[in-house]
Amino acid sequence: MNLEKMYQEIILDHYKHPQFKNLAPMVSGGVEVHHINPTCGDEVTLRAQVVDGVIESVTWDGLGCSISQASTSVMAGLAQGATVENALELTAQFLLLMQGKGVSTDADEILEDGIAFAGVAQYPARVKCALLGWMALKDAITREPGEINE
Amino acid sequence: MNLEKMYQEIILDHYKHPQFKNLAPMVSGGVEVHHINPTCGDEVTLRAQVVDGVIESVTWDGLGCSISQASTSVMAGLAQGATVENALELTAQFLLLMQGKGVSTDADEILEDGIAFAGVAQYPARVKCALLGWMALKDAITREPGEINE
Amino acid sequence: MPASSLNAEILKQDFPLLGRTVRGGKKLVYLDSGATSQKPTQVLEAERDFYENHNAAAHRGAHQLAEEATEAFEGAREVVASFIGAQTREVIFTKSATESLNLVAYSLSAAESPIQWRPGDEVLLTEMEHHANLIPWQELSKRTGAHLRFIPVTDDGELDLTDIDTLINEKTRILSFTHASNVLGTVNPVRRLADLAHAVGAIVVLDACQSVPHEAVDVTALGIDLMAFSGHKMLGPTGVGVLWGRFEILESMPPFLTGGSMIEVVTLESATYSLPPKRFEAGVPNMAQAVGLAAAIGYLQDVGMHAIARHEEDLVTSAIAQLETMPGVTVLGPAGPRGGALSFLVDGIHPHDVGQVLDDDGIAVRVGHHCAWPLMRRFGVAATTRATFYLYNTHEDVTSLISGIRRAQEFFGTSS
Amino acid sequence: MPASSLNAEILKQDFPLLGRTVRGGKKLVYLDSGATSQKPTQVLEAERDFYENHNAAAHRGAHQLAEEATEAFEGAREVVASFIGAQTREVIFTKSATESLNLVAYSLSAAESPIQWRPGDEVLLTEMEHHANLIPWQELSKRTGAHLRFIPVTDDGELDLTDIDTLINEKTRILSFTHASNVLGTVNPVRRLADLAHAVGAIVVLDACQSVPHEAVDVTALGIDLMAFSGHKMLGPTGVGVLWGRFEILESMPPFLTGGSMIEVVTLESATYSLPPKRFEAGVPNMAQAVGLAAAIGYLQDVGMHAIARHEEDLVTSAIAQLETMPGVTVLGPAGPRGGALSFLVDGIHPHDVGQVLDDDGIAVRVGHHCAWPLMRRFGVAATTRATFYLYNTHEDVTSLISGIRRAQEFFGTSS
Ligand SMILES: Cc1ncc(COP(=O)(O)O)c(C=O)c1O
Ligand SMILES: Cc1ncc(COP(=O)(O)O)c(C=O)c1O
Repeated sequence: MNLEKMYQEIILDHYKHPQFKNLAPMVSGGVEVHHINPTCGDEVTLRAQVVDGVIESVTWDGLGCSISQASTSVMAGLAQGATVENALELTAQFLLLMQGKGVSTDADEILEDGIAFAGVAQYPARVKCALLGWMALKDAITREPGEINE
Repeated sequence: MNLEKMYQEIILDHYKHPQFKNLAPMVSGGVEVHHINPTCGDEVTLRAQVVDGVIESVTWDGLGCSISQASTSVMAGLAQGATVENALELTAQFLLLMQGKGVSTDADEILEDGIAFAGVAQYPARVKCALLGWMALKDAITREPGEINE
Repeated sequence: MPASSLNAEILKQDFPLLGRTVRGGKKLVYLDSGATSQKPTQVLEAERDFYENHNAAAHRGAHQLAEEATEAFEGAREVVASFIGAQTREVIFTKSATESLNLVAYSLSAAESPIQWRPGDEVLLTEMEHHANLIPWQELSKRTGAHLRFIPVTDDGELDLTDIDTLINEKTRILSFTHASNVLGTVNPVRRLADLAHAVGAIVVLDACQSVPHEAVDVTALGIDLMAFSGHKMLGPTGVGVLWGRFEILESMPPFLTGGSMIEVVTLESATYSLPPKRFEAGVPNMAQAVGLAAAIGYLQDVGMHAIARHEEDLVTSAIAQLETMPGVTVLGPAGPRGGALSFLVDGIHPHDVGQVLDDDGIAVRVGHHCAWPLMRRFGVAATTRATFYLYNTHEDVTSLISGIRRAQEFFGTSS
Repeated sequence: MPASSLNAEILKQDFPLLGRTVRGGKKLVYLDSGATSQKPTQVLEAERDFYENHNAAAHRGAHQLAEEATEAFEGAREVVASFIGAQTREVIFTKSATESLNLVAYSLSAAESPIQWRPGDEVLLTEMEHHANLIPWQELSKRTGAHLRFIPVTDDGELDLTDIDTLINEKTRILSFTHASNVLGTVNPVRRLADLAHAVGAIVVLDACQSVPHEAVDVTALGIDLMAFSGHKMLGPTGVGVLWGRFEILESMPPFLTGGSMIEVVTLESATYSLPPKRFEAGVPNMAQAVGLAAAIGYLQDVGMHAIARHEEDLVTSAIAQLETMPGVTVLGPAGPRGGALSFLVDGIHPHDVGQVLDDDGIAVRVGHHCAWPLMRRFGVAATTRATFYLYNTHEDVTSLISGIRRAQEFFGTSS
């Protein structure tokens, strides 16, 4: 494992050009969550709009390292328009990837850019960075609409 | 150091025939103190009658091992009729003996039977036993008459 | 696979200290494992390996060493958990059983305690508790106003359960008691008492200092809520203890020690706390000691807890049988089944003097009140002499003990 | 006699871990001693010698081993005391600085505390405290109603004493602050602050975690009342810390952890407490770790605390000088005189990513909030990268750090 393998081009790209990093205005029925990584202080605020089991929009803002920023960006891309069910399955797959436990055979198909984070699993201290945005997503889409969590 | 050197005949004698182990009735002007060795639970109750700086009587009762019983017995013998000043000096000498720090050259003269306890200094856990009665004496003769301490 | 019996002579070779001599060349006979056990080379090597190869602040760094230290420390937690049949997140490393019990008593009397104390509430203990499971509750009682009540002890050294139905009542908020007595060897009926206490909604705390080192313990089977034990009594290093708790209970408890690594978010004014076990492990932890404790558990498991329990039973049964034939010697505590703590009295000789004669023969026992002073009062004695056995003790050690006692009787002229 | 300078290359050989490689054969450059230090063989040998030759429960047995264990443990106390210019009975062994500070905060808010808390009372801290010297006081504030106040920090990372005369006032009951910042390297004016606090009758507590390992500290000269530090940051084992207190203060404080070995007389209902230090050391103590800490102090004294301080100053001065020539790099904290903690920011690269690149080169630094989250907010950052130096670090280590940072800038394309 070396630096280049961990920081894949895809990761650095997302880091430099994060997607959906631009909080949409809160609308009625939206959910906002705020997550913090207590070991380093990195934060993410995420807003999601779920209508009839479908994630109509995910936007976010946050402060953090390349890994947390890039992985949140990737997550936001994958989550737009997905069903809640699918998004939870994606999250589960990404968690497995991060725990280095191996993923389903079609993981790279469904995780798309997310698969670039496989190398992060080698660095336990960074796993939390990669999970920050995903855990915020999971939290947001399993809440009642209208909740704001600090 | 062996067992016989530590438990000198004098010690075993005092243990089997403790002197002044028989609490005199409390009279006005008398002092009673009660000391406990917290590491083993041994106890001594001591009554002293001091008149014009002279210890007119010391009696005691207690529960404890051969060392604590014998040394209290020796102490009581030495203290009867001594001035407070002398008794404190004796106590100081006995303490030095127990700390293995060497004693004044005439120690065996003034400590009499007390010198038999020299071997106890080799066994740090037993030093507290040997000191129990002496510390009770010191406490009693430096108090105001009439005090009863639990 | 652990064998069903063990060879103490062979195990002894793993314990460097047991090879030494004392008091001018006397072979050491160590019968004080109830106070603290000796350590096998395997444990010392594990600690050393941690320091020489993986030492860094766990949970705190992003470099390779910090990862390794975290892995070693968390790996130790897994070992402890599986040893007592617990979940990993239910195991908290403390410095000692004493800290574990204080943690519980402080947390359960803090403002955010899951117990909201009401006037008349009771904490139930027993008359045979070690000071470590007595004084923290006395202090809790000062803070909360709770009354302490005590399950009495029979003349045989068993818990007297005659009035248990009034002792455990709707005012009982906590029942805390020892699994095995460190003085009498009594083994208490944990499950039965725990079930009675749970029926009235009390929290059940077990002091397992004298059981976990000596027999297989499964927290689920015991049906308790919280359990404390010390590493140094089970072949582990000094400076490490464990508090186990059911996760739901731990999660409901506020922190005790506060500081680094146990928080979520901190401002100058306030802080939010992590989930257990981190919530209860403030500061850079006792990593090397946790690793050493895990190695000790590995050693115990290799020998086999059942073999250890059987071996100790063997020794203590033999010792009791021999002591009972000796005139002037009284054994305290139940005949059996019992743990390996063996307290006795020798007529006319104070325990300190018995201990001194034994020491002169190289035999290390403990004399005194064994930090169970109220129990001494219950039996009307100031002190006892206590021998405790462990996996490395042999029948020869028992023989030495018996001869030593005989010598004491001769020396003090009390033998008939 | 300790020399006035030291040779880190030679000292390094005493530290087995520093000889290892990481990340596929890279030479380890350990710049994280502020989190925890490495241990010389001498310390590991001292612990091992305790376990292999003298292990028994201190203060509890009457046999030879117990005597030796007591002597080893109490001998360690003497070594610590003389190292900080204290009386032996003023040194309390805890598991860590975190426990030491919690002990103080709990004891001083107990019912029998020498401080009788009144509405409006204040505890004064600073904005640069480690969580271990912040959260225990937040908890105390919940228990007592005391208000926490904070001495602010200037942009240079020094304490801002402009309003000190109102911050320290007749309502101030406790002043607790760090001797040296674990983030900024700032060394605070202890004596001056202590004198001001004493003038209003406050108790002065010092967090000496980052000073005692690195410079000669004399508690009397500092004019403080209580002081906490950890063994693992000063070449000692994990699992041991120290609380020092003036004897009169300690004597006036109620116990914190309760249990065996800290009592005078115990009944079922109540207990009376021993004098310090025993009053504060319930249970079988961390004997081997205390012995290891004493060996660590012996090692530090042989090298010489002045030589150590000078060596670290050398390294940190050189590091700062080099960092300041690098475009895009900002050093936090005062220019000097300062301690050896060196925090910096690299424009456009998050500290986690800086740390990752350094780690890939075998360089161990710490990234994050360093358990001083409020201080991070004060500087408007989420995290910093921190290098900390100790007696075994060399100028070559500094060079590696600088090249590593340059590599990070190249890797993330932020170098100009
Ligand atoms: C300034 C300061 N105070 C307190 C602590 C806490 O020390 P420990 O975690 O060893 O208890 C540390 C180290 O982490 C520190 O740097
Ligand atoms: C039954 C019992 N409980 C508690 C303790 C306290 O353990 P420690 O001193 O290791 O905290 C002991 C041992 O001393 C014990 O035997």
